[in-house]
Amino acid sequence: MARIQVQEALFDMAAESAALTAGRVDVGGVASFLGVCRGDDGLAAMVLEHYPGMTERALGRIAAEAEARWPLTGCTVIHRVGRILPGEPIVLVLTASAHRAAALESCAFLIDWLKTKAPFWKREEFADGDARWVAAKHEDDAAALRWSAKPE
Amino acid sequence: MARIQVQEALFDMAAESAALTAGRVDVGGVASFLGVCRGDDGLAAMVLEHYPGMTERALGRIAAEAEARWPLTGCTVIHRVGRILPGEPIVLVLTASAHRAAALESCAFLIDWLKTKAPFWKREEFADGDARWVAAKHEDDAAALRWSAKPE
Amino acid sequence: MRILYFAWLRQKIGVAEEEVAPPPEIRDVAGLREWLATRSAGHAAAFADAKQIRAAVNQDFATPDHPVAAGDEIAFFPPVTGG
Amino acid sequence: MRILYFAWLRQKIGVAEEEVAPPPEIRDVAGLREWLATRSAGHAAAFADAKQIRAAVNQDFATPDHPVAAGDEIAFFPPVTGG
Repeated sequence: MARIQVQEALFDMAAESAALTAGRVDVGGVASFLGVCRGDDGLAAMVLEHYPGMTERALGRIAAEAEARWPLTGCTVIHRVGRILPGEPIVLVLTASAHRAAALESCAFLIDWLKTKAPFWKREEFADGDARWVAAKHEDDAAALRWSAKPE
Repeated sequence: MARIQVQEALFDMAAESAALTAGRVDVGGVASFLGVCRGDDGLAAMVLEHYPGMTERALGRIAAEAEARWPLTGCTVIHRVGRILPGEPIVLVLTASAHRAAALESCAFLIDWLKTKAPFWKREEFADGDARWVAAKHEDDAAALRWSAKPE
Repeated sequence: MRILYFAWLRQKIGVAEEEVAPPPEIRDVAGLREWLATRSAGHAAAFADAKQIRAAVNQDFATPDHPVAAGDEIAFFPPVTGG
Repeated sequence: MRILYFAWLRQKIGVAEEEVAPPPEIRDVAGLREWLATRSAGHAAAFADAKQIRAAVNQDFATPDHPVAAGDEIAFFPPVTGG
């Protein structure tokens, strides 16, 4: 069972990683991806809105799909919501497996799917007072589509 | 310039990750791979030998190759040597970039190349007193070969 | 029927959620969307470009032909941009 | 010429390094390996299966035809198993 968290608070990456190996000796690798808020074009803050209830459900399904495709010993997805400053983390994906390829591939899969299949919306606020909703990226759809066939 | 460390001591994954984003707002993602010592078949400890001098040189070249192939904002490789117990970390690879694909791909590249191009040797010690040198894996060579052509 | 709006749909409509009782001929997501668009100028503006709108029925993504019924929780929102 | 041994080559030979002065006809890694194999029973055992042996000259991986010369640091070891 994956650990899914949607929260405003910052998270502790080392503690989350350690939790996937604590008390067990069958883990050979832990892959992670940390998404960070960039400060492009004078961005003052990113405000992340989500759909409480559906978000956790969607993240749980994405994680279950990863667990069905790869032999994972553990999986953690933490996504922040609310106001996030440039340089702060937005999302953490961690996958653990006996073998590194399963950990690395499932981690990439999770972040790609999460970008197109979980109900989050980003609003950018700029130093000059402007604000705009971030538009979905075609490249994110393409990245998610890479995984539509089962891996070999 | 990548940060390369070969050491007996444990390392602090969160501090290493934070160092790649500290004081900058151009990082969009940090990918990492943590290799962990499995306790298969009654393994008591893994003893890692290396070639001081050449090891750092080889890791530096592998990291420079990653930096040449992907637009990275930072790259850290820490490899432990000496006696490592089941459940303990062996190696940490961290890559940071403005874009997630570059971070994720370069992280996978680094661990694949490191496995076949850096002078480390593992000796397994078992609870019953047996010991054996780990044999190189054909699958590691195959994984490293995936990267022999430049990425698209 | 409980309707939720997110992101710029919520902003244009001015409320995050509302209870509605559409007429019985409204049977799917696309029909509901067209019916909701007639409720106010804000609704019309929010639903103006159907290509920019996604929907969920009872917290699962739903296509325009997905059935809707009394008691459902139905959400409308732009393409997602998390991660 | 400084020779280093690692992993099971070091164990079979019994030393981690040695200074050697091979005859002038020893000009490459393969020739050096064959010459070293004649130095003791341990050397012979360590170098018995050339397919299992890799080399580095001055801390870079080197193929069997790589030249060797006085003053070089040359290492012999099994295929690497780090990571």
